[in-house]
Amino acid sequence: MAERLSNREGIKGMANPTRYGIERVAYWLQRLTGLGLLAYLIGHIFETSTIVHGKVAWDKMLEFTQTPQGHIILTLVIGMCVFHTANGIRVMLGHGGIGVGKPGQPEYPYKAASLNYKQRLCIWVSIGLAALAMMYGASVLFGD
Amino acid sequence: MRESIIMKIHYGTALGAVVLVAVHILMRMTQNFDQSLQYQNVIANYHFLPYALMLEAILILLSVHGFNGLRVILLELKQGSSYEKIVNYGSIASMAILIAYGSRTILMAGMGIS
Amino acid sequence: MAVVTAPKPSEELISIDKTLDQLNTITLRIARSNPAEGHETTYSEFKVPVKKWTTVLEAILYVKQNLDHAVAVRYSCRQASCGSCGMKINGKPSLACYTKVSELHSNVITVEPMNNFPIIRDLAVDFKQLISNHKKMKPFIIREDSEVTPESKEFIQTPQDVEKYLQFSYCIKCGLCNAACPTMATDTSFIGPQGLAQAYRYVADNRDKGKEDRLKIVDDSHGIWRCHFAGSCSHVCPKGVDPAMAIQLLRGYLLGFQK
Amino acid sequence: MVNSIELDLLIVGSGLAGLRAAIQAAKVSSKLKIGVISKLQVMRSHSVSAEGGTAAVLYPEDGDSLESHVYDTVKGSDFLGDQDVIERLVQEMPSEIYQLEHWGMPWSRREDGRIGQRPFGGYSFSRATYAQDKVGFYEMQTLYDTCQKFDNIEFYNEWFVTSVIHDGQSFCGITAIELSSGNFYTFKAKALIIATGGAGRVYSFSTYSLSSTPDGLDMAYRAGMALKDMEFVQFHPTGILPSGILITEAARGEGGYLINKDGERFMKKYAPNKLELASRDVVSRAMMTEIDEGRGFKNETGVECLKLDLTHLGKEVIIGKLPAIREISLKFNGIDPVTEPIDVRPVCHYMMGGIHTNIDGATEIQGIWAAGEAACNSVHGANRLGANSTSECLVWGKITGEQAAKYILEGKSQPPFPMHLIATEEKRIYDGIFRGSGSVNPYEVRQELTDIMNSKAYVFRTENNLVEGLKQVRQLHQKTWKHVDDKAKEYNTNFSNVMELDSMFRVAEVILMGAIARKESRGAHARVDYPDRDDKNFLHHTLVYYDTKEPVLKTHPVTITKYQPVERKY
Ligand SMILES: Cc1cc2nc3c(=O)[nH]c(=O)nc-3n(C[C@H](O)[C@H](O)[C@H](O)COP(=O)(O)OP(=O)(O)OC[C@H]3O[C@@H](n4cnc5c(N)ncnc54)[C@H](O)[C@@H]3O)c2cc1C
Ligand code: HEM
Ligand code: SF4
Ligand code: F3S
Ligand code: FES
Repeated sequence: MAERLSNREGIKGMANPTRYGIERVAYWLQRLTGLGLLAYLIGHIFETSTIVHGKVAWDKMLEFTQTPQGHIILTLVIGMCVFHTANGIRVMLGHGGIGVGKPGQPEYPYKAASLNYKQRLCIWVSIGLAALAMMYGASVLFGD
Repeated sequence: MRESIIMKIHYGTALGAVVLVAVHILMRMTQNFDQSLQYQNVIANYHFLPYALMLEAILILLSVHGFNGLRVILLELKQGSSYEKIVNYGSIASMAILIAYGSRTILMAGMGIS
Repeated sequence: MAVVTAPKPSEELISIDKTLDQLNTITLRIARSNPAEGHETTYSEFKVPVKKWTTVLEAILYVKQNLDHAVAVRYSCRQASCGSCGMKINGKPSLACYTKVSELHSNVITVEPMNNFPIIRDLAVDFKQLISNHKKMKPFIIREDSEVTPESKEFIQTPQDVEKYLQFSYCIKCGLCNAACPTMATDTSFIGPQGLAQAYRYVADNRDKGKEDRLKIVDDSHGIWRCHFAGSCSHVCPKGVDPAMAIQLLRGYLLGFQK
Repeated sequence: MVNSIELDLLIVGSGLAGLRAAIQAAKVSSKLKIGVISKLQVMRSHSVSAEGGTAAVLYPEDGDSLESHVYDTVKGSDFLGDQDVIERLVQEMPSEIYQLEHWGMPWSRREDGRIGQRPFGGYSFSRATYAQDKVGFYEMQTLYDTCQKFDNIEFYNEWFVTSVIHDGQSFCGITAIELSSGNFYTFKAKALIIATGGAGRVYSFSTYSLSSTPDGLDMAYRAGMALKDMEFVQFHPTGILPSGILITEAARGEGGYLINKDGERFMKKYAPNKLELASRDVVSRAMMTEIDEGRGFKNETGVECLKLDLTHLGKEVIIGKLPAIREISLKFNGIDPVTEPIDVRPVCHYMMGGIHTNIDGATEIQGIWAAGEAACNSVHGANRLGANSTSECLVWGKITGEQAAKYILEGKSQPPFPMHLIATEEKRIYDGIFRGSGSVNPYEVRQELTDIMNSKAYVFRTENNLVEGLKQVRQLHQKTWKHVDDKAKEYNTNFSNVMELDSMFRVAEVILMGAIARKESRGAHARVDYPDRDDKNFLHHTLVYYDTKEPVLKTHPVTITKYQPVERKY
């Protein structure tokens, strides 16, 4: 049957984090922050490349980035980086089968052991750390 | 390449980056943030060989990790053998370009245009 | 001799369905489509009387039997054992026979075919992909002496050995996990949580010697690595199989965390 | 033009019997093209619902013996079981358990790592081999998964078989409708195994899957094969209300009590030795007697019932050994058996009767075998013991698979295909049913029919009731229900439902006629007007043949080898 008729949810389904609990939100944030960081990395490489054109060019670039908008972006990048790193470590350990619970006879009403409180806690901690880092970053950037 | 090797590289680059990025960012914190970005200071950093090497490492790790991440997302979005080939080679090419471009900066700045 | 003592046969069973007082009515919206005939999805609405134990499947069958014979829906065991009746109920992949109307706390119930499976008609979806991916996982005991001889006794397995895979072997192949998984939403070649969990079910069985085979199969560009531990599969699994756990444990072998 | 598919071996039905047969045939030769065809998706067959256990003698060293399993089964059958057949079952079973184990079956284990067994009704030893309380499910999974090993087994998921075609002597093929497309096909093959399972949905209160309708029995019956012993319908003591979902006998095997309104363990009056673990017919009759004499409870649905008390077993036993029972009762009744007794009532659960076969599962037509619940090789006689049915499915799945495969390899010449029968069948289906007309709702007719069966041919039967039931069924048949309102081709379950209803009428008639003719009480067939067993006149099987006018009843001798009938007491 043609894939057109396959009733797949498509990108919207993949990108909708509002169902299936916090783990799905974490998945979504990990993707989004990964992409955001990649975009920033590319930008950052271009940004820093100005240095080869000497001080004038560099200062011009600094001027350009050291605006409120630039600071907001940088704050976001800090948050993304912290979340992606912290959650990435959780995900990596999980992928290795660590902290995903132990198989055993499930008991009705079934609660999946892999969606355990440790995993949830780590997700919230990652979000929390990201928020803290952003606050700190913002205070450094916007403070004088 | 087997997918498991690629993904081990993905995780490996991420782990390596954790340490190095932390150092990179902490460097910004050793001084006042604004000062750390002053031209002289930045150039001085580039002249300091271990630091330049570290920047190069970060550059490679993150390009590999980031573009492989992008590759993964793209592979999942759409399938088909020619599409997948384009994605696979495209991401390798992008990594190479970004690394080359970034290395140029490090090299030139490090070589002492001052 | 077999002795019978009862005076009279009993007749009251017939009235089971008819003696209820706590009657309540809900609106059931059923997604209708017939792709082969080019009919796009529309929604039909029905008023259905329900009691406190009425399941969504019973509500749908009430419609089929009394209001519209043409509703296409798959069902069989009505006790969550066969895996036939997976569908989207108020947006969430669920078993119709295992979801009571009263649990949904809503007077309007919308049932739609599961996502990520081609629609055959109305609520019935095509399982070819799930079935063939399951087969690709070599879901059977791989070892030389798996056929018995007259002298054979069992392979010894302690209750603790059984616990290592038992949970994963309760998969009823309902496909809800595949309907919920975000990778499945876009990746048409992904094996899917159902198949991957079954690969682990056999790897974790200490009678099996096919671990290397299966690891090779899942280590593919649309294999196990396309799982990002989103957990949605385990979130919707009606049988406590926890495919997310199975997949991560299986990947543990590939990453060298498990031996 | 009719689409046609050619195979070597056809297996209709993908329950335990069908899948076991497929594997065996595939083992005999990898060259055979084997097709397993099922009106459900293969892995969804009714067998997944079997809960409690599979009987086999595994521990002679602990005191069990083949002899004892044979005798328990003979006694359970109220001496109507063919004893040579029973011996075959008992002998073959242990190796079937080990074979399943070798294929991956998650049998529950004893602490020493060997396979676990539990007590079951009617047995003098704990020999119900178990895997928690999901035995049938795990067995189905093991067989289905093992089938994936063989590339010469092809599954036809969701194909509704409508008729068996033969030339009067040998098998030629079948006709079937592919549900997803609605297309009509003929299959040509050299041998057929019918494994279409039980037909308990002719009763409205039933433990069976909603798909357990008699279409398989009916297609054999229409094709001229006899249905045997159909009057023997097993009523399981413990179905929950209102759905009829089963609470396995294992609940009593693990030590559960049945209690009446006075809080009394009433089974001590009826079966002082075995109590709740007497055979099912005995327990069900005891329960109905209690209810009829006013010692039942009233369930919230308004139906009379008794209570099954597991509370004294403790949480650990219930969760460890009966998790599905707990799940079912929590989910469907909101009752946790750990703290509260469950409302139960006897419920239609098994058909001892089926397509008449010999000890090898061969039917009267060359090239056709029948296995599992659809077949009647008379292993269960007048009453089946719990856990003996999954055993039967496995053993005769294996036997028929092997026999049919060998028969094909012998390469007997094929009779020419009787094409005219295809045209007749097409006419029957499409003109008679698909394009039929009428104003009566077939689903209401189905409800009425099954209600009649429930009230007239339930645990206790009388001449009056049965005759009245037969009359009502025939009247109902006359109504204009033979029409399909859903006109689409694709996945038309309205169509298959009406086809199923059509078959129900014929099989209900056979059950009632057999029950009327058997003027005695034996096993599951309890006649209030003939309360005793009558070995002089009725120690024989009932055969019923199809005839366009009125079914033809015949009798068939019982094979007795070692055990002469004696009084049956528990
Ligand atoms: C609730 C319950 C619990 C049970 N527990 C136990 C137990 O603990 N121990 C025990 O020994 N026994 C038990 N039994 C009995 C046992 O489960 C059955 O007798 C056995 O599973 C029957 O298996 P089968 O292979 O003969 O057929 P089934 O599993 O019934 O399969 C029938 C197959 O035929 C197919 N079919 C039917 N008609 C058609 C058609 N027209 N065209 C195509 N395909 C068709 C169906 O799709 C299905 O695949 C239990 C029964 C019930 C109802
Ligand atoms: C430094 C610490 C980092 C860690 C520990 C880390 C970890 C991870 C992990 C484990 C994944 C895999 C997620 C999955 O498969 O579900 C991932 C994905 C990804 N990462 Fe990183 N990462 C880090 C930094 C970065 C940076 C700086 C970038 C940007 C260049 C980046 C870009 C990506 C992208 C694009 C993905 C793909 C997202 C997805 O598949 O969901 N990562 N990261
Ligand atoms: S893992 Fe769970 S949700 Fe997925 S198919 Fe199996 S039972 Fe269904
Ligand atoms: S939802 Fe999908 S991403 Fe993995 S954990 Fe489950 S398979
Ligand atoms: S009908 Fe079998 S799982 Fe719902």
